[in-house]
Amino acid sequence: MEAFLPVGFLLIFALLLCIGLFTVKRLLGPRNPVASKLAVYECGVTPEGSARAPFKTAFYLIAVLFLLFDVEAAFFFPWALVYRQSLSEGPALLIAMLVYMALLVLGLVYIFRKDCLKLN
Amino acid sequence: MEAMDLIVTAVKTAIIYLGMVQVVPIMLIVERRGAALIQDRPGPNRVGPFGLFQPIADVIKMMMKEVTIPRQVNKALYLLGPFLVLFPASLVIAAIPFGDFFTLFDRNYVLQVANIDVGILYVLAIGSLGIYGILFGGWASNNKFSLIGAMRSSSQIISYEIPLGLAACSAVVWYGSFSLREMVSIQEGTLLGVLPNWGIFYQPLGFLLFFIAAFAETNRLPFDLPESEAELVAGFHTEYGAMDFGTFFMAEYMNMATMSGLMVSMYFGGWHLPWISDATLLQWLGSRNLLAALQVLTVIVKIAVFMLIFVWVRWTIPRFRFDQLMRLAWKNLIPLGLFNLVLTALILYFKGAA
Amino acid sequence: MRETLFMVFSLFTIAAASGVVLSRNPVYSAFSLILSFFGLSGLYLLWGSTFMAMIQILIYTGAIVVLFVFVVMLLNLQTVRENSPNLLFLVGAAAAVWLFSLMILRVLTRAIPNKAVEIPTDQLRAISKLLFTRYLWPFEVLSLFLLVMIVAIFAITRTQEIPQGGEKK
Amino acid sequence: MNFPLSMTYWSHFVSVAMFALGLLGFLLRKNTIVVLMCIELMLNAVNLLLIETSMRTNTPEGIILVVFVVTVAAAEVAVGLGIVLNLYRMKGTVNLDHFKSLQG
Repeated sequence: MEAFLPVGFLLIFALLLCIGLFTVKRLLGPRNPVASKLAVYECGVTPEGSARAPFKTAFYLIAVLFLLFDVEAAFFFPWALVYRQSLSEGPALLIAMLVYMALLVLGLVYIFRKDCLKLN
Repeated sequence: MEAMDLIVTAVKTAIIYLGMVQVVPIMLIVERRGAALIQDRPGPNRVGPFGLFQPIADVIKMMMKEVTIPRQVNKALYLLGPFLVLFPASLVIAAIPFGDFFTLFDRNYVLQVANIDVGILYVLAIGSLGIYGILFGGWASNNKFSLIGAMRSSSQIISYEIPLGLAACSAVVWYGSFSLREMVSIQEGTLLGVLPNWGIFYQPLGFLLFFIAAFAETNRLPFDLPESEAELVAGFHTEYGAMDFGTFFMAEYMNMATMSGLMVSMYFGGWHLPWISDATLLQWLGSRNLLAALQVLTVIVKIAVFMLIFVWVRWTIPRFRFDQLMRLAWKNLIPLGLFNLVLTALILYFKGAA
Repeated sequence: MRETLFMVFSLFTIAAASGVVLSRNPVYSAFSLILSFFGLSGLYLLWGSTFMAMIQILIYTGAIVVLFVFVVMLLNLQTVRENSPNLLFLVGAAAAVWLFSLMILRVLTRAIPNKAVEIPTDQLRAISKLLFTRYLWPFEVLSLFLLVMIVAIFAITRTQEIPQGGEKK
Repeated sequence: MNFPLSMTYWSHFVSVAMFALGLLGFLLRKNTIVVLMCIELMLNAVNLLLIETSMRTNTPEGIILVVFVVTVAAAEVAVGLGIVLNLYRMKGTVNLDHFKSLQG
């Protein structure tokens, strides 16, 4: 855990940079707010309706599939760490992973067959 | 840890961080001159010799611009947005090794911000936080272009995170370690006597996947959907001007540098010169610190090559459409990543069994 | 040093967690949730479990909260009107406070060794090995479970497409 | 008590406080999405306790259990939010008070 101490320094420096950029922007920039300057930018056309309106849920599917695959991929990592060391102990670890991955691939095939992401 | 160590570590961290921030002005001029070179036009050449002072002018312009906070925005999140992107981009550089170690007052210090034992996981984890700046910035702008841009951008980033992770996972299988430092040390020496012993020769498919995903993760062309000027004005940063806009770009360039650094460490031997081992170099140079300087130079040159490739690709390949982008990620890259993982495991197994 | 840092992260985590509960706007709730998970991963790090700290950021902060933020933004809800305190509200609050005091009393009265414990380094390889040997079957079932989830989610979201075509009645 | 209290103490305190906060939000909030977030808070409170015990007593089982909890949490959120989206399509709201069809 001591190895992470310098990351704390980095955190502080990054914070300083952010604060610095913020103040520089505030101090140097002129301020001359005019109504048309502060309006929503929609290429000069008067905006119609709020941007805060519900829209397509197709993005939700992408996020959900990402979540599930990310979880699966994250648990490949502990396996990857020990695999090389345990080569001498026979194919147990290899088979364990292949079964795990087969189920993952099955999920992927299901997605393609049902065309969840409208890929075709 | 003594006070002396703490001070040296802090100074080292500051130098590395400032060095990485310098990527931004350098890339400003390189990108513009590179674009001009490829498009057969002069490019910026008025400020200073060969236009070398152009970035300084650019930065001053950015800072002196008027700060507008549009009326409709959610102020707190709007102001926070750019920094939420810059912050993770700054933190990720901690894991990249720039060299073996240097000696100061008879003590050894690693040429890396932090020698993290779970380096690759750290990079993936912190790297995935960059998405929030885009999401919150785009949402807080309360603009249709911003919101759609933010949604598209984040869908793209999360989709390409999986191939990135799978490619990294295959590299972990090959090296048997999470630490980027250990990965680099394994890559010393030669392969079959002719090739440098670099990861690319063991993990060509993994490198390709990582390379493509890196472009998508940094929102560079051909994957710059979120910023597609023609249809979405400017995507998630439509309502951002002046230094806020500049901050998004700082983060993008820093992310590019980090991704290049990762590729160099994982696939291109890190601080090792091809064919020459560290021990031989140490004999020639005679000093540990001189060797460290040479190693840092090597890493910088390798990163610079990748940055040039980023610029080159930007002006060579046209942009993907959104559905093409998603199809590439889910139908091509993820199955390929899984295949690469199995392939690596099988090769290792039969190599070990034989 | 370690204890002080731990205290700072603890207070940060609790403050962020109360932000989740108290914010009116779900976007702020999601933002507080990110901060709270970040603080938690700091706590894991201080306990020496670097792997779990990274998994916490990678999965919770990097994926689960993304999903929350996506849904909040897709629905673009303005703040849902919270009911004014009624009987049920008071009973709920009382139950939570009662449970909290019960648990905190238990924590306070139990003799917790108030000294710096030896923090073992994360035996990451040993844990991974265990996960793929003794706990292999639960682990494989996990994969099956996620597969079922993929199918389930598709089943849920497919019904959504029906009203989408012809607009809502 | 000497001032920087032990990490064990703080872990228990944070865990209990987070669980109570999660429970409070779970019982009181009307926004279904926030209610799901509060469930996450409670799960994480338990995770912290598991990791604390696992690291303090040097038993890896706790961490393995956390791995399973994380996966289940991810799946729960995925399905839970899918249901919320569906409910929103049907009722046009995510306020819990409006979902009464099962109350009879």
